[in-house]
Amino acid sequence: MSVSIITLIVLGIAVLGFFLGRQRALSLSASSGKRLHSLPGYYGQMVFLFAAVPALLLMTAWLFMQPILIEGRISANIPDSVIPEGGARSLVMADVRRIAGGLDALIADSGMTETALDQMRADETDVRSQLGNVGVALGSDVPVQVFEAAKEYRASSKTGSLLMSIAVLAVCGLFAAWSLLRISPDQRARNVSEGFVLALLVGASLVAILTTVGIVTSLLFETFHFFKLYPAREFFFSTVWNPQFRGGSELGILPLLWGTLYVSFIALLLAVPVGLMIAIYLAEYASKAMRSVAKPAIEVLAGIPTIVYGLFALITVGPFLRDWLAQPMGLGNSSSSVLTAGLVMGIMLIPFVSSLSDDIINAVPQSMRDGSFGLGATKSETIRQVILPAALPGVVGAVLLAASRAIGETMIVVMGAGAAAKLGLNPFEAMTTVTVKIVSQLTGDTEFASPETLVAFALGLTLFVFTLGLNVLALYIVRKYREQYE
Amino acid sequence: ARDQIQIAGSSTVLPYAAIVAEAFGENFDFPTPVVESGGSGAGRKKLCEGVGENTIDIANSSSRIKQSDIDLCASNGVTEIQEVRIGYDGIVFASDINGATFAFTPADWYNALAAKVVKDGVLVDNMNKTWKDVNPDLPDQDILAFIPGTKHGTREVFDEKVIHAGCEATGAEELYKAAGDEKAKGCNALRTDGASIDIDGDYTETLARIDANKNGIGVFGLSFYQNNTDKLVVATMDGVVPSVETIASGEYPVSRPLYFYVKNAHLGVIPGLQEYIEFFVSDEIAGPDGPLSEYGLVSDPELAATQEAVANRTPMGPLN
Amino acid sequence: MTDATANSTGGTPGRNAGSLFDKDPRTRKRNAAETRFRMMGLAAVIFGVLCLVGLLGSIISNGVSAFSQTFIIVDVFLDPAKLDKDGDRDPDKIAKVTTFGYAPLIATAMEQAMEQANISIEGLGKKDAAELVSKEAPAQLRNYVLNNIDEIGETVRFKVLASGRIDGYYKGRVTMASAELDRNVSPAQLQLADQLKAAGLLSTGFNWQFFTAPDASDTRPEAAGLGVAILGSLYMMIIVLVLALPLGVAASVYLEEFAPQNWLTDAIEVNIANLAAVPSIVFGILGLAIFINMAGLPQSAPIVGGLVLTLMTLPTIIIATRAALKAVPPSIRDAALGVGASKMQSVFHHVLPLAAPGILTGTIIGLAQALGETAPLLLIGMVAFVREFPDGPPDGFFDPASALPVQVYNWTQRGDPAFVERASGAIIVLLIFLVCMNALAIVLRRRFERRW
Amino acid sequence: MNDMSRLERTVGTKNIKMECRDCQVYYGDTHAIKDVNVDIEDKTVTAFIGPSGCGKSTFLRCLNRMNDTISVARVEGQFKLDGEDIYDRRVDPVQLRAKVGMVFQKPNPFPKSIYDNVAYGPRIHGLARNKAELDDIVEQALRRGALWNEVKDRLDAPGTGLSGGQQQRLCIARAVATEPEVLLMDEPCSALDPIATAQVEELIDELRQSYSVVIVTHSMQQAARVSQKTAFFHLGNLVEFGETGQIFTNPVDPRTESYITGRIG
Amino acid sequence: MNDMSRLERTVGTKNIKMECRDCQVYYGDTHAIKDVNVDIEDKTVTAFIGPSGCGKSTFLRCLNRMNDTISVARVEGQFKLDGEDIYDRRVDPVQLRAKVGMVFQKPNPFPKSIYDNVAYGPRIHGLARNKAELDDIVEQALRRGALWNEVKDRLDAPGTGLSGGQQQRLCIARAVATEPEVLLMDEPCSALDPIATAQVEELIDELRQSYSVVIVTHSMQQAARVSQKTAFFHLGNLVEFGETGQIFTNPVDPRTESYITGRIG
Ligand SMILES: Nc1ncnc2c1ncn2[C@@H]1O[C@H](COP(=O)(O)OP(=O)(O)OP(=O)(O)O)[C@@H](O)[C@H]1O
Ligand SMILES: Nc1ncnc2c1ncn2[C@@H]1O[C@H](COP(=O)(O)OP(=O)(O)OP(=O)(O)O)[C@@H](O)[C@H]1O
Ligand SMILES: [Mg+2]
Ligand SMILES: [Mg+2]
Ligand SMILES: O=P([O-])([O-])[O-]
Repeated sequence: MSVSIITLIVLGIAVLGFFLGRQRALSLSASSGKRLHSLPGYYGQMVFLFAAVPALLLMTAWLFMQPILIEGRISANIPDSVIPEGGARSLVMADVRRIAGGLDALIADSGMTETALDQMRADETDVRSQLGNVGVALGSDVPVQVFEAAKEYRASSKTGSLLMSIAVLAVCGLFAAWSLLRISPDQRARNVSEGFVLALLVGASLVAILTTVGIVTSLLFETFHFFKLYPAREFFFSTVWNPQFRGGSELGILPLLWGTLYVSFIALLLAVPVGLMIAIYLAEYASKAMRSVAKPAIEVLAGIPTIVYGLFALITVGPFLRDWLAQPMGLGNSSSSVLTAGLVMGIMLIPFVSSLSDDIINAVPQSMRDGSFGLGATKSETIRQVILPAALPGVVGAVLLAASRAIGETMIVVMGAGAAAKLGLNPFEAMTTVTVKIVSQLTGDTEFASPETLVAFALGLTLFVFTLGLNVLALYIVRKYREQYE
Repeated sequence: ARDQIQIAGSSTVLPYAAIVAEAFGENFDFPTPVVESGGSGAGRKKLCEGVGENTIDIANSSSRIKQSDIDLCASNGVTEIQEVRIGYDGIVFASDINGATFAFTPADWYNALAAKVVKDGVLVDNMNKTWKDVNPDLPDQDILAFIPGTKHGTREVFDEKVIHAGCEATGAEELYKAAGDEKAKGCNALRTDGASIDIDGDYTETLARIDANKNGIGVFGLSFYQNNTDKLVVATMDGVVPSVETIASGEYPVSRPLYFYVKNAHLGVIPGLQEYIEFFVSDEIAGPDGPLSEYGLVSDPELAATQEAVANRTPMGPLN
Repeated sequence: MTDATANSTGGTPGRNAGSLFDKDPRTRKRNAAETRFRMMGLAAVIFGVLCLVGLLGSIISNGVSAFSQTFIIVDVFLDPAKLDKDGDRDPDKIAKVTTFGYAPLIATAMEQAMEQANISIEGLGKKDAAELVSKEAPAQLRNYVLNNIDEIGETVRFKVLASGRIDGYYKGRVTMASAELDRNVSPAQLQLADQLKAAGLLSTGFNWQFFTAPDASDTRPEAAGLGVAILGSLYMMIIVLVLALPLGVAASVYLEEFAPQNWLTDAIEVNIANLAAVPSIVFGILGLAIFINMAGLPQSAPIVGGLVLTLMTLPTIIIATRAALKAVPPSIRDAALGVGASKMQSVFHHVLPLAAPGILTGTIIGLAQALGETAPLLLIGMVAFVREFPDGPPDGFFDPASALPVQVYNWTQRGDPAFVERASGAIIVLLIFLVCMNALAIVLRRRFERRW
Repeated sequence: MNDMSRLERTVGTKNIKMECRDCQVYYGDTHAIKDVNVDIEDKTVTAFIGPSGCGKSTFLRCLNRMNDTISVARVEGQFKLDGEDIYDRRVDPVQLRAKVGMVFQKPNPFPKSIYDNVAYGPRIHGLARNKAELDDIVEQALRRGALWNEVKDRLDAPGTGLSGGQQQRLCIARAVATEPEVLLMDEPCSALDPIATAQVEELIDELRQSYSVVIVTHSMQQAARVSQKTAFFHLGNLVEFGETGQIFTNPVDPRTESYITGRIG
Repeated sequence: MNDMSRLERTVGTKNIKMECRDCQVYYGDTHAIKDVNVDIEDKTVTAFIGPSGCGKSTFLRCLNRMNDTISVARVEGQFKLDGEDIYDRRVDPVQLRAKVGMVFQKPNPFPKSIYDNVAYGPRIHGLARNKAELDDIVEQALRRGALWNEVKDRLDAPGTGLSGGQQQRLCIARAVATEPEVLLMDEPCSALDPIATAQVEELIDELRQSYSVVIVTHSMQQAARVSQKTAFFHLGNLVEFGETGQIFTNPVDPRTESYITGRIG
């Protein structure tokens, strides 16, 4: 039985269990005259969960373990002699798996019988061409031992699947029956099912933690390597970023960090006021029709690939700023500049601020507005002094999200601000950011185990810690100014 | 089980690899290989991650593999690697088609872009503003060069074959060495006042920048230039016009070999792998009249040796 | 006290005791401020819309041409001397003839076509004429022959792609002047194209292949399509939607409604906000380490891409959802609890529906971001040249595939300028994709939106 | 106190402050106010009474155009303040509302500190020249709202953390602080205990010296105590309008009579 | 009516339904309820009276653990329902609240239709087997809440579009529909006109036949009319608790006396 069929059967049993459980709860309550503790549906849900969850968990575990166990056993049986020099057992096992799969196809396509297969021998038949005929390509001819291993693999897998089907269905049935029998009117079915949901919710929020753990661990190892090759003091305190191919690079993070902050700052300087004003206008002033058009339209800005923004910065905004601002003011003649990248990125970030804030502003209860209007406040006074403070936590969340995006953005900076790491104040100069350098060092030509490549990991980890600090600060500030309505 | 070839690595080699993969898919019963880009370094790292189905089979590289990569490979059980040189990549200097034309020497480039230049026998900060300042024969045009960022292998070639050569030619190398800089590292220091701009992106970005700054001069691959002759005018180097022929003959100085590296352990396991590499280096494809050459790859004069090595699955020896 | 009130009324500047119709200076000032504020809002909206219109305008003006394509009609004689030297029609032997062997047939066919249509152009050789036809054509021929072996020896009419430059000529990208300078096309070839067009052998039509064909190499921009990329993006978005939305909402509900107020909750909260600031490429590093190296999932597969993008989108959805949940007034929760609803019921019956608009907004923005992201895919091998179509789901989730932003990214890097138009076309498709995806969310959001 | 207010009733000038003619209000299709004509006199307390849902709040909201904020609401008829049509195009509702203040039926303090809640109106109308003056205004308003003693130590605490009655008094204080010419109060004492109610009633009486006050109440006694004029609404109609004494002792309409002689709350 | 309720007062069984001992509530640092001991009898109406802000709502919310939802609130002491500690770890507050229903001081209808507002409780408690039964329950509840006639034609209209008093009655109907054993009502009649008030009082009297009702009110008359027991709170303390008749005619504590003999609202 295939996995999907088993899943379907388990779900079928679970759904059946749902109805039976509900039915049983109802009839028990009717016969005993006791009121049910929970809605009948909850008893059904409970049976459903008991039937489906353990069985599916078991199946997942089995699917995970079975190949490991079988392969362990079979690969131990393959003699070293058939493993080509420089090759690996795991590759031979890949062949085994491919042949085993091919044999299935062979039986399905060419109508070969199981017995014929049993007698088939690799040194007598041309397995490679036979399998080739059914669309399973092999890299080379098949040694006898490998072919036998493949047959055994196939057999074991089959037995394994059979056992699994039985075990899974048994668990499913047993748990379903047990939970069905356990039903009684005072059983707290709702609590059971809600407890289960709560566990799911907890699990979901753990994903975020696991992601962080994953990120930190995947960065930490290589970062460690980097610091073995390159002095940490230099990395953190040097003001020069100048990687070289043949070593001798100067890899100070400060100019990159500065560029990141500068570009993000300019981007937010555009995105936050504009985004907030859009949110306010759409939530408080605009007609329904306008809102329903403008809001999704502006959201499209968030979906335009950043490469388009990059080209826009490179071709339109950069030269424009250079010709109309930088050169007349004598501030330089670079067409890529912090300002270019910041402004264009700001445009991209507008929907992050506007759409999220708009929803939050819209959620402030009407009675707040009434209270303010009743005192003779104008709409703008109401918005600035009552609604925005009430919506502040959400708005701050939106701004933080926008800031986060700004920090993480690559393409716009590459094309708009250039790739030169510089510590400077002039917004018309080219600069670059941490993220850009992570990408470029990681995807470059340099050898992997050199500090020039590994620095990407150190940059990533440093940025991670840095933004963590900023976020802690933000949380602290939001906590302090948080206001709850009603 | 995986049944298509997985290739990763250099974005310089990518177009050639894609041409071959496409033709391979059309003419063989094997599926078309998947060719990732992501940089030579990353490709070699992936190649060396180990042996097995979820590791790649071939790494494209625009520079030669490094000892540290080989060590990494060895430590992950990847002991046999085939090195296949597919040809040469010419590196050209080009500017806007409507602008002036240039005839450069490496010394011009050194004097234009280096941080310090020789003046009256001593090294001084580079104050040259226009190309004319650098060399009276060049047009009176502001110096603005778009050169590959430090992530690119092209930059290495540029540093070595243009800047360093210029350093030597202008006598700056001597001065550096005299000042105690054994390897004349100072030669590679470029000015940071905006006359030289690093491009971390690709040639299309350089082209777009020249579009936005008409007096900029960019560094391109030969094939890229050949596809955009209506927008760019190419400069000569030491009086030689870059072309497939002048590069193959060695007249034009700025070029570099391109490679791919094959994980021998996957030969015979990944269907079509052997066929693919043989197809790649066959005369039909990589020869002087093949599609690769037509697209701008400089065909390797020693292709026959490569073909033989591939047929014999000869693993590469230690780096010399 | 009354007196004090009266005094302060009289004494306060700017207090209007007069007609409603005359505005005192202060009111006028406040009204001006109001108007200014309102205008600022309107200006902001207009600015946003203008940016959008500008960007869309440039994308569309660059990209619409990708949706049409020039074709050439040729009658090719399937020469047995070339295709089946032995004449025994053995499929295996015929299959040995590579596409290189088919190219001369097309050259000959072009020559004959010119003869028949009485076209002769000075300085135009046989090879030059053949260059009008895409390099994709031999493959098309070979496929046809292998499927119709008995037609060898006959003359078959093919509608083949014109080469990129010829196609560009009819889209205004290539002109006679530029052809002078272009080493890939000559004015003579363009003249030939014009004459073929006059003879009805060259035509321009809607480019269905753009949606169905896979990517093509740099030498055949005219054959490059988005088929694999569309499938790959679709698969990834399915995975992202199915995983990120429930996970994100569940996590937010837990954190906002159930989690005890303690340092652990704070840690999770900060942590999620921080994840939003992690550069997307770092998610790629994570994906490579966890999903490919540890879990052993295949390279270049939508499943890995989907998982990585899910992790990347989660913070956005969680932050938006939490903000929306926070905005639901506590009295609603009280009301539900007061009639004996459990916390879970109050959340799922009342709070979540009221927070739905915010949740949907977060989802829209998160998905938009995920749909357009390239950097994380770089490390898990999806930024690749992929020509094989993935299978149908769920098996196809594990097959190599590309994605729309990857295709855009790849095409913008190609040397041949014809790819610029393709890239813009791909962006248009991506945006259409996005709009379709959002339309549903927007409709839902409008249904849930209400003030209380 | 009762006697006193009776006495004063005759003292007030009989200037008409607000004049409403043929007023109609619709909520979508529901006709919530039908043909109402009411004159609100200056320096007078007018009470609106009537069964729940009869349209008192709706009508009250017409008087300072608060219905503008309800999208489904449509108002017709003539409303004049000092002889000027308040629904005239030229009228700025903001200016109107500064003159015609309002206390809402459901207490709706802002999510700000108690101080900021009260200082909000004076700030936007520029009633204080400096911080000291503002402090003074806030204190006076809170005193008049009979809340000062309870909150003087926690002016920085959020207004939303107060008890129901405290919130209601806060809203009264907030409205009083802006010194409107007409004060509309929608059941200002519904959540108040007798003592606080008495204080608010005293405040109303005090306000009447200079302004005009309209109060919606369900308590007949309260109407009788504080108002000089009473309007009785029923199902959207104004059934009877006249001197409070007359309405309570000698109603013309049988509906009025049956309402006020019903059980008394 | 007054006489009647006096009469019935002696009829009720004297079972103790809820027992509260040494109760303390803190909001952060504020000590809002101090050492309160109250027994709530079955089939009895208990009235909580006291000045605004004295802690009536706070104490009421303790009785069905609604204070759990205020993060700064901390409750101490013993609260027993039918002899079982309701703050016990094993107690499911949900089940408790299904038994001890609540009407809040500020009307808080769900932003749903009127029908769904009332049907919500019965739905989650599974009180109706089918649509017809549910319709019936909703109708009965709305009738008992004295709202049926006003809304029967617009059951699908949103509950938030009702007048203040209608919303309050809607919330009463919503609470009644779930048939709690104890019903806590925080000023249920504050926004109601006399007639509606009378109807709600009738309802309370009717509920008393089977359940126990706790009502917070500012109207002494109302307390006297509907309750059998009265508790007087002052500044967080329970000053006096006893038979309503005794409290109103013969209060022991001088504070009680001064409160109930103050001006009557
Ligand atoms: N959420 C809260 N946070 C802080 N303090 C509160 C909160 N709720 C109430 N209080 C304070 O606790 C005290 C008691 O409040 P409670 O709401 O119980 O009064 P009450 O007797 O119901 O008054 P009212 O009749 O005005 O409704 C008041 O001083 C109030 O300010
Ligand atoms: N926003 C609204 N949308 C639709 N109908 C409404 C709205 N507000 C009020 N109504 C209806 O209009 C009528 C009058 O309502 P109004 O609020 O004026 O009554 P009221 O006299 O203030 O009653 P109460 O004393 O209960 O507050 C009622 O039937 C009510 O249901
Ligand atoms: Mg009202
Ligand atoms: Mg209260
Ligand atoms: O991508 P490259 O390694 O060739 O620069």
